[in-house]
Amino acid sequence: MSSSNPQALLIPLLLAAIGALLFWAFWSGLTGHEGERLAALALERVPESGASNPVTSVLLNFRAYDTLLELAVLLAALLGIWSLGPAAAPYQRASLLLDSLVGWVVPMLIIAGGYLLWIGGQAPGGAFQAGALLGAAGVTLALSGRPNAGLPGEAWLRVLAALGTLVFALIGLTLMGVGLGFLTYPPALAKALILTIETGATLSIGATLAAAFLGGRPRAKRNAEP
Amino acid sequence: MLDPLALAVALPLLGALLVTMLPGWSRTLGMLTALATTGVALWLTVTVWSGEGLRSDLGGWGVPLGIGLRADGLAAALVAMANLVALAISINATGYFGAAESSRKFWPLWLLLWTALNGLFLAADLFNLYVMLELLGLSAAALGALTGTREAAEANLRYLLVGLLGSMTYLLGVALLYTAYGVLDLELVAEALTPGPVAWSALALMIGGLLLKSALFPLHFWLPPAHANAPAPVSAALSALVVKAAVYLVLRLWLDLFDGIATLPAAMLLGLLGAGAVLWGSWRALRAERLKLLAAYSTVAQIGYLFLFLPLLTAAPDGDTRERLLTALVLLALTHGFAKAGFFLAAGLVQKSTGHDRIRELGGAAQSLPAATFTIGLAGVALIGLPPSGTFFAKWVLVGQAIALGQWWWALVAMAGTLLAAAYVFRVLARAFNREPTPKCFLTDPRTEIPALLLAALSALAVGLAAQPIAVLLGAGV
Amino acid sequence: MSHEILLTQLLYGGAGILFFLLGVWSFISHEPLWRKLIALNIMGAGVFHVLVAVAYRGLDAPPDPVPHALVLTGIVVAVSATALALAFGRRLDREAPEHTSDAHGGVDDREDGTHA
Amino acid sequence: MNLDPYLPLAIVLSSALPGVLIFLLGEDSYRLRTALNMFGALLKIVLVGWMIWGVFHGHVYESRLTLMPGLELVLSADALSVLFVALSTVLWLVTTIYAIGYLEHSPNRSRFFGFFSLCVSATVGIALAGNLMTFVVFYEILTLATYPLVAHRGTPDADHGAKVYLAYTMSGGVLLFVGAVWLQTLVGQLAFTQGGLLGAAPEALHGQFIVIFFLLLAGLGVKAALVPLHGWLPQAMIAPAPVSALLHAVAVVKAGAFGIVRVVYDVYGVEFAHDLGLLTVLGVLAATTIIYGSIKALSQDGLKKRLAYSTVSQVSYIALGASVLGPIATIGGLVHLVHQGIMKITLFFCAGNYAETLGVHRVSEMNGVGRRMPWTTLAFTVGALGMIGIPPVAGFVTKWYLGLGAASAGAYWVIGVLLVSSLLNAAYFLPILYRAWFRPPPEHWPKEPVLSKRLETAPSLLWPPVVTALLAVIAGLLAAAPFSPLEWATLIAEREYGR
Repeated sequence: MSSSNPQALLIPLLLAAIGALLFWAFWSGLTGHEGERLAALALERVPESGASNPVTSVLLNFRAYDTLLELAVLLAALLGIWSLGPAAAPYQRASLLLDSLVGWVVPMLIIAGGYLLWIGGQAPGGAFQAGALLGAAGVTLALSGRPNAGLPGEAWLRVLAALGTLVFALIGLTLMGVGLGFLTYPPALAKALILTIETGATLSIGATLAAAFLGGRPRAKRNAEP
Repeated sequence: MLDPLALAVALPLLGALLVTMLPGWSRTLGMLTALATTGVALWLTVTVWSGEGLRSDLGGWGVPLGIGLRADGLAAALVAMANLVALAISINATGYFGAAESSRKFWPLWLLLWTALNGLFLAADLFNLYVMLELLGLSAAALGALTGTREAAEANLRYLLVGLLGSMTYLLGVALLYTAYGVLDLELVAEALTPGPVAWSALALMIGGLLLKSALFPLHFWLPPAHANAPAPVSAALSALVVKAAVYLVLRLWLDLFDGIATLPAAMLLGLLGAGAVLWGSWRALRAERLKLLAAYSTVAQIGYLFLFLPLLTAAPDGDTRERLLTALVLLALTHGFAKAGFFLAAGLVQKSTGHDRIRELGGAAQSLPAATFTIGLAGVALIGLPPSGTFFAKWVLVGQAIALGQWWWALVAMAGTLLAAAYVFRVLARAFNREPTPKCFLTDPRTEIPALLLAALSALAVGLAAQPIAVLLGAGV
Repeated sequence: MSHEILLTQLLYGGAGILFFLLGVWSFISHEPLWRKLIALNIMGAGVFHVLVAVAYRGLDAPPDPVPHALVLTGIVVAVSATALALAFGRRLDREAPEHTSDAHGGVDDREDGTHA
Repeated sequence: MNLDPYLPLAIVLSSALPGVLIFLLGEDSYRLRTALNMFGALLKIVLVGWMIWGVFHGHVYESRLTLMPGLELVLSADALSVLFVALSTVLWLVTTIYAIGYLEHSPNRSRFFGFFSLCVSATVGIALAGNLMTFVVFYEILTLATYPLVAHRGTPDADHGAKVYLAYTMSGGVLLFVGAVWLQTLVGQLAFTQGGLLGAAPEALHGQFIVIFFLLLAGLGVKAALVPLHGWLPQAMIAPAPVSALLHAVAVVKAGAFGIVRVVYDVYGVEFAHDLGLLTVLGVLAATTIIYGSIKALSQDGLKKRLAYSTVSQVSYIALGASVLGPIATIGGLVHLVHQGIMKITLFFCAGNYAETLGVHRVSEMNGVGRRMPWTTLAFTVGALGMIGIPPVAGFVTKWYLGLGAASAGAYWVIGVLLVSSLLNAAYFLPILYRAWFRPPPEHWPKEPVLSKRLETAPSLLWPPVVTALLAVIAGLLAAAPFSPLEWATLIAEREYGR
């Protein structure tokens, strides 16, 4: 980066000017707004949503459609990664000490993930946090030399990766089919449906993140891991 | 109670999930999904055409808490075009990819892309649009790299990054709008929006981000390599539909959200960039050595035409003039969608049968593939703007209104673009006339040729003459 | 609206805008892929900052859950995009550029604008 | 059910649909292709006959498709369009027969005949166009449909000729397009109206009208080969003979001339155009073209090139007729639309016959062809004498009316132009006739395939020129009979001048 280039000076100056404008806009947006935005409305309707954690209510009920498609984005990324070539060479098998540590950490991560999934209904937590922990478990396994990061072979991995989105979409379509409208949960079933969707999503997110970390097409042969 | 809006998004998504899980069945399941989705899309269009705008509140919460989907005439017109083109691309792909490994990679990503397209055209929520843009961008970049060459990977990585830059910029605009107005539904924001720093910043950020994605000159640099190096069916989708989706959003925001905020000088600026795109894109198409690169630069130019309409739309008084301009604009967009998809599919055929697509060496190939050559010819008619293609009538309105509104310079640009387009199209077609032996039959591989030919024929012969129903569709709805 | 809230929002959101612009600057002035990718993630973080700032309603009121949900969605989307981009980068690293086979396709493609 | 609104459309489709089907045929389906061609051509003749009868009896035929408010495609039949439609329909039939024989063993016949049919459909569309936009639509389709015919042979020369053709016609098309759109923004939809429709417009617009007239004239002049826009025509000679025949006699050149007539009479109105001073410009251009084309023709040794420059010259008689105010000159110009077509197509058929039968392409090779091919040469002689304007061939009628009209309008310089051009016509045609009839034939012709056992050449090559030559004589001899081209042109002129 040569600083003698006039561009090198011009761009920061320009960006600074834009920054000032944006800040002005942000300030006037904050001060000019009288109401509550969506907060009050959302908080008020949380009890009907089937989850007592407001963020979960928004994610899996009020704006569930966004979340459904976000899972699709995740799947698209994984499919894209697979289409770009085979996975990287596996890491060297970990030493005995590290290996036994991994044997400890991975079950802990899985249990923690399960806890986050369950608690998401009432407190911060939920499918994404839980899925991230499962993914982390996979990453740990991969780093310690398991070539498949604890994931099943391609056929089952495909099912696992698509499962969460599939459950989500099928529930949405079924609700439309019975006349309630796409993704419109009946209040009585909302809690159960949300939990079902979150469970599927957690598994898929975990599997997808771990598979993405491997960085390529899964191996054809099934390589079961303990 | 079936909801065509939700189905148009959910069906291709469901198909994508199924073909992900059952890759061995991908062609069958993929084609079934394609047929069902197109059916739903046409049902949706006919419903809007017959006078009801469609709107549905997902989750039953209603705005502003929930997310809405809606279809007015503009959305329905593009949905119909996109789904017909996507169906043709699907049929072509069954032949193009065959049962090879690449077919397994193609189908799930392709159906996800389709999901994103329908979702984007029907979205009524500003943040949901961001998610759709990302789904579109990711699946498009992954599809574009399916050829497996290094050039393709390089070009599509650039495409992915530029797309991300565009959508991040767009998202900051959405964040500002939420800060000031506290809602995300497009119509609600539009009602509340008043001129001021927030509106101007959001306009600049959102439109700017989308311009990057719609490859408006001089932000087009990523498009030609990405579109030219993808597998032909994917190139067709990228050029005909994906870029069009971004342009649609620009238009949607310009007309619905920022109506009254977007000033004439701003529109003039976009028109100017459009003019640059027409001239520069056509010129580069004329100089391109490869058929697919020619088609890609032609897309840059054709996108430019769409932006020539913005200063006219902004300057036009409400009512009749505006409606005619909008009809012409949509006519142009639809025609280009059909034409460019047909063109790319035919180019793919040529490339497959000769092993390359260098224009100078095409000679015999062009003559021995009459169906592909005809496809390129018909699509060429639409790209140049010869009658009876929709482009011709669209340009008729464009030039007429440019003169009537005192902005005659756009007419000059449009005419120069026409001549350049004629030059680059006939540069290819001239290769079809030589002393090679006569081909025995018109079709050589019906499954790949017929979809391409039908798309091109639609663009050159049908869309333009169907201007009136399209005008009715646009006048209907919300 | 109390001053404490506005000030917090401005500071936090202002920092977000700063992040965003730093990201933009880094994106346009650095060529290597991984720098662009980090730049994009910083831009994203900036936007998420703004949203989180908007959600803040003081210490004694629960925050607006909608921007929080948007941020969560945004993070997953950004992670997906980053993962795909990294896979692209790995694909490119795996083989050195071929100069031999299809020379003019490449040259023609690159002519206007690898600088972006 | 009233079928009248569908008749103009049916006339256009009667050649367009067979054309599309022909594209899809395999190269070897000779019989099916010929059957489709003949079916289309005959059906068109029947339909046109029906239309002539109807128009004469005052029926209104109009097909209309609305695209947007103020943007309509209209096909309708008035006396002028019927004149052109009838000409192209009859000559298409003859040319199709000729082309089937001419191309019997050449490659890519499906492509050729497909575009051939589209070309005629476009011409008929031009003739029937009921407003300026429809005219432009078919005018551009004509460009598109003729390009592959010019490029058909696939040689480098053909490629070059086609490119030149395209460059001229596309540029002209763009000018025409801008002119038409501009005019429409000023005065609304431009339905062709007898007597014109601009005369009533406010005077402030007159300046723009003049500019627009030049735009339109430039666009139409390209196809009509007005000097200096004629450069493509000699280059396009590279096309096969039936194409040349079609381009010169029926389709392209005639479409340009017909367009000029439409614009002068039915858009501007001849009197209004005269008031604006536009007729003088048109007249000077036409006269220049007539003289220039004739002079260039003198020095051409290639037979088809000489005929091409002759076309440049002869077609401008039509524009010349339009540029002189007064019904008699109008009649002369309009009737030449038909007469030039019949005579020029005869000449091109004959040129094709010499080339196919004897390998003769140049005037200098034509010594004694009359003895070897008497019927063809007789037909050629009739065509050539007609071009010079010798009675009783049809060309005489044209020149007579043009001269009379010029005299009655006081435009005596036109008579001078006619005289000079007739002398030049004689100077480049008579030597050919002399060589053909009176010089001894060479011992060997450049090539001599056996095309027929009894006749001088293949029957499908021989009959078309004989028939068209006969038509040229009949049109001259029976000029006063009802339904003759002259009578029809008189009918049009009466309606244009509102008498």
